[in-house]
Amino acid sequence: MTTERARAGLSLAPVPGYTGSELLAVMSGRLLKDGQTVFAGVGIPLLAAILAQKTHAPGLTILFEGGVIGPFVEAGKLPPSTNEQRCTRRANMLVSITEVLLMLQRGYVDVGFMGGAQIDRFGNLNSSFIGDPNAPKIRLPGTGGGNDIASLADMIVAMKHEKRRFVEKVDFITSPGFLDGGQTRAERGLPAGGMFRVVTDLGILGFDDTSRAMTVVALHPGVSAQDIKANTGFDIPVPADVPTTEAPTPEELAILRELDPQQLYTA
Amino acid sequence: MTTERARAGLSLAPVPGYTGSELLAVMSGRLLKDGQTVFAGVGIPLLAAILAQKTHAPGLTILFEGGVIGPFVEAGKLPPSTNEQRCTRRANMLVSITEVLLMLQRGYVDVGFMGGAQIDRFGNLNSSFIGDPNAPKIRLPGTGGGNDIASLADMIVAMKHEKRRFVEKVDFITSPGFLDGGQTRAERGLPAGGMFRVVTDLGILGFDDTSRAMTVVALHPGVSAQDIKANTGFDIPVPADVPTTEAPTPEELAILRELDPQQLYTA
Amino acid sequence: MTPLSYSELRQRTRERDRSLRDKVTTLEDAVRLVQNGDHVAVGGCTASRTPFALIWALVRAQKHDLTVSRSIVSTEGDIFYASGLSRHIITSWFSQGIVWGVSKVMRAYTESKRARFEEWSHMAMGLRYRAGAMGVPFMPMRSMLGSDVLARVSGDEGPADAAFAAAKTMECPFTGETLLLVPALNPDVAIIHVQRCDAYGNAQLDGLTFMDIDIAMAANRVILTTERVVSNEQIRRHPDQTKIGFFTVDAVVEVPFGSAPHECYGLYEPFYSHMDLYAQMTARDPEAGAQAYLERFYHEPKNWADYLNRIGMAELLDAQRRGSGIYDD
Amino acid sequence: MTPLSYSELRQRTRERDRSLRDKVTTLEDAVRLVQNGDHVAVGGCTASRTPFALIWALVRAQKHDLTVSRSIVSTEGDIFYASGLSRHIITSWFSQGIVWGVSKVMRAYTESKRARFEEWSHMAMGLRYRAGAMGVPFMPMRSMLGSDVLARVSGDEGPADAAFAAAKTMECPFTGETLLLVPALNPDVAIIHVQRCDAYGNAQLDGLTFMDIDIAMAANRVILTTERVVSNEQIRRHPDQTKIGFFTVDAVVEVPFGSAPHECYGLYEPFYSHMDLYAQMTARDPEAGAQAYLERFYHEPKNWADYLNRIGMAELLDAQRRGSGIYDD
Repeated sequence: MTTERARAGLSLAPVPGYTGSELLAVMSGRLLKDGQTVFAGVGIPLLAAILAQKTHAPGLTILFEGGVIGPFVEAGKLPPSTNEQRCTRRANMLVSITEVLLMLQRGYVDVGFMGGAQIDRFGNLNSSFIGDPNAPKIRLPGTGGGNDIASLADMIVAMKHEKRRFVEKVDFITSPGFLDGGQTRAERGLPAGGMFRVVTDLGILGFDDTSRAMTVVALHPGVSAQDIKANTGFDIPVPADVPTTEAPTPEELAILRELDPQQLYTA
Repeated sequence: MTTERARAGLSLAPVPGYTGSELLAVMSGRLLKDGQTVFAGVGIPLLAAILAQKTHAPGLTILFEGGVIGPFVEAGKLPPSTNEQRCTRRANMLVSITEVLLMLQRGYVDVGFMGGAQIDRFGNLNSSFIGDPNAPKIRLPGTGGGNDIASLADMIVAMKHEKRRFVEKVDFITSPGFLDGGQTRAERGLPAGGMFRVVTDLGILGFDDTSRAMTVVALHPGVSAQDIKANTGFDIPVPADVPTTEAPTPEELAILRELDPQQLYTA
Repeated sequence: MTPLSYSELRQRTRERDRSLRDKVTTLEDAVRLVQNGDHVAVGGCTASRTPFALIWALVRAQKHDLTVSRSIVSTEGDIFYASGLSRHIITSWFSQGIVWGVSKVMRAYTESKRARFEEWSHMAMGLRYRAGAMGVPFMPMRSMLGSDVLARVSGDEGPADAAFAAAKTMECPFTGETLLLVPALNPDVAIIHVQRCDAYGNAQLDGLTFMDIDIAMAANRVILTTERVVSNEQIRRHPDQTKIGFFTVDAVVEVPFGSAPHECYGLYEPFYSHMDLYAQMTARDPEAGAQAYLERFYHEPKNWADYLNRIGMAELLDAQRRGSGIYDD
Repeated sequence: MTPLSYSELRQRTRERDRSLRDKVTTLEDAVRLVQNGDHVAVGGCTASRTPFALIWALVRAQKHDLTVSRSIVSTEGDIFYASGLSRHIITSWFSQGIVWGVSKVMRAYTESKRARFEEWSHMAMGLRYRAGAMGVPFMPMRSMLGSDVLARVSGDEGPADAAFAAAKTMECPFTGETLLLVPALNPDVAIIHVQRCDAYGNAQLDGLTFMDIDIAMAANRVILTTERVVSNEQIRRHPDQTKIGFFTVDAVVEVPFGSAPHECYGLYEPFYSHMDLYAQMTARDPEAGAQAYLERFYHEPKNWADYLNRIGMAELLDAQRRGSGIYDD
């Protein structure tokens, strides 16, 4: 790891700024801890997980839905999904899809990490229907493993902060957050896991321990409480003393840009 | 197969007679049909299955409890149980124990074929306790896969015909036959499988279609109805027109003796 | 798609010839094992080991009214809808792939209610096949609970899927916990593409196996397409590498590049330029684009080699170069 | 042995260090992971891949009051009883092996009620581990129904096992059929012997895997003994050959001939002469014979090499010659 970090450091170029996607990847990567096992989707989650591996969490174990345990993704060869052979490079173990998803159920996964199309006050995610599910405006691709991951692991979600995405109630609960808040998640048969953090291009969001409603944990540099409120489709409390995150470092950005030189996921 | 049969034929020696175990192996082997899949225990069942492969059923598929599908056992190298590497020689597939037993449940197995320590009128088998299970005279080794096989496949049982083994009611139902007879097997949750034949050194036994009580299907050469009755611990009907089986042929005996030259199972 | 009764499941299996015999045949013959109205389970996942040669033959044989299930559905789902092979797909995720965005063909057919996309969680799909493979009517699980995915398949919300077998919650008799029971899938036919198998159908799979092992055990008939038919002697040398057993298999067809333009682990990666071409062709007018694609790549080719030729030699060589690279380290 | 509540199962797993780290240690250190009173699941089956080196170290460390479970129990069951390691074994079959007849040591301890042999069907054992591996409290199945094996574990007959978790029948909500639900086993510790693994615990198994993969997933701690520790580089070259993943493993001990006198697939067959010797030693006075055997082969040896030396070099070479013969064809 040290060598790879040094190598990334060597290719360090002046960093004029960063894209919103780069910000998401950096901020969410920092939430991962060394020694954890993280179930990662492609795109920002995967970039963030590799970034964490190459910085503060060299012992992070990545899992992919296709059945991949502990891979090392090669710079410039990001997989198009979590189900192709590119995902398996230098993995420790390959298992069936059912087995890797059962690792969530067995409790072997610390963190689930995915993107989101639509989220609501209680952290419920929708990736199935925009509009009425019986007469949808858009039929989206659906859950994949999203429902399983969100049902069984502590969740980090990375997504763009837009009013149309942060809604009072999602059109369809594809992946459960805290459902109707309070104890409703456990009451309906999901005693484990739950939303931990939502990382956006504006800040880092958490959930109140009792009501389970979304709150603001931190603002990104240059973002105001008003910016968050204006881009959220429901009333979201911002504590008076809310901290500000540390801006992405040149080292972090250099690693990301080496990983995704064509900016497939970080444009 | 043809070559192997020819090879067995070449080693054909004058056959002065045969042991009871050889008789069991020949008679039960003849019950197997080409193209069937048979779950076989070691000892007589395995010998009988290989004999069938080398004579009338070259396309017989043998399964072993250790997780072995379609092996070819080498003459003189009979395995000591169905869970060692000797069982796997030239197999088509190895799977876990649970998977091979689940093949029974899925319905992929035509015939289960095992030995028996104690059997009763309705074909229930005991391999767990002699005497009161709570204060047994002998604690036997137990079911192994016997219960699963007898619950889920059509059964052939090969055993010595003795009064103490053929009892009115077994001390303990390890592997279910027709339970209390009639429809009781299906009523208690076992709609599939059931006893087909019990092959002994005296004859071949079956079960009445309605009452599910044991009957005599055939007598071996030189055996009388009275012999059967005298060696059975319950009243067993012998039809007046009961046929006699054809004695083991020199070819069958030669194959058996080549397979088990040390007479581990055929003494 | 309610689970079969045990007696029906056993009866169907008993009627099959499960013996060790040569099953090598042609694509044209193999598709005769698929009846209109059948439930067809598709092996592989997303753009990996999709049995495209068999799907191509099904389209050309003008099969219809199939119910299709798969772990995750990519472009072959569009083909199923657009060709009329199927108007009902059961899966957890359906689109060409994340980098190409939401499938416009899927949207066109489902939003107009001319086709159904029945959505289960990915683990639920896996456990439904597994229950079928194990010969039990359900598997217990701990996800989907509380979500609208469950509500929709359970028929509590929305009439669209109400007629279909619901997953059912139960209170665990051991722990008192709430569990979800998902019903077994026992497909009429499974179509699976593998790297190699013998003439009897003993298949070795390299790399990712997805849900294929359970699908083969669950199905009532299995058609294997394979990059290469190898000898039974070779299989028997490493019986612990056999992942799909001959006893489940009804037909074996040797088809090189049988999952093109998707990948086959260790042999070729996805044909990305062709995948882009497909996305372009279906971008503006998805239905007309899909029909034009079917005409050019499904109906016009003289044979499978001609199909590959239309995809292009340079593309094939590049996919193969990238594919075998997984073993370079 | 009732199933754990889901929150307890998750809590136990959360407390473990599941990261990729070097876990190589000694037999003496590894047995510290086993607490008196633990439920220990034993890998392998009958006379195959029995983790004898670890059991040998447990005896020498004078552990006691273990509950032991295994698919099928052979001579190691006698050792568990006679050494005092365990007085409660859960399995489907218990004796040295068919050719040696009923275990006289097992009979002596169980018939005098000084030890329990809790009998489940073989598939039930497999599905109980599998439920544990899957994180659900039970698996549904279709055998054991109607038999006294079920009645006995369900406590309907005989007081001996009445205190223990029963398997429960249910009416299937989909088909109305009667099914048996067998409760999950989540052993405190699994002990498994493998042909090779890396320092992190990524294990490759050759030949028969028995129930080991499910046992490793179900257990709360896993101790691997291995014939050889190989590099992580070698494991990563064929990740589809890893059968037990590092994340389940807590200790790795390299022990050549670690399942002697039982076999290790592809490396050595059972040490038959020694197995005969054991049968002779326990034939007349089973208890005294077993104690004499323990003294000579468990307590007196200076180390594992000395144990092997007492079994005998010629015997070892012969077992190895026969064992590697499986690959001669």
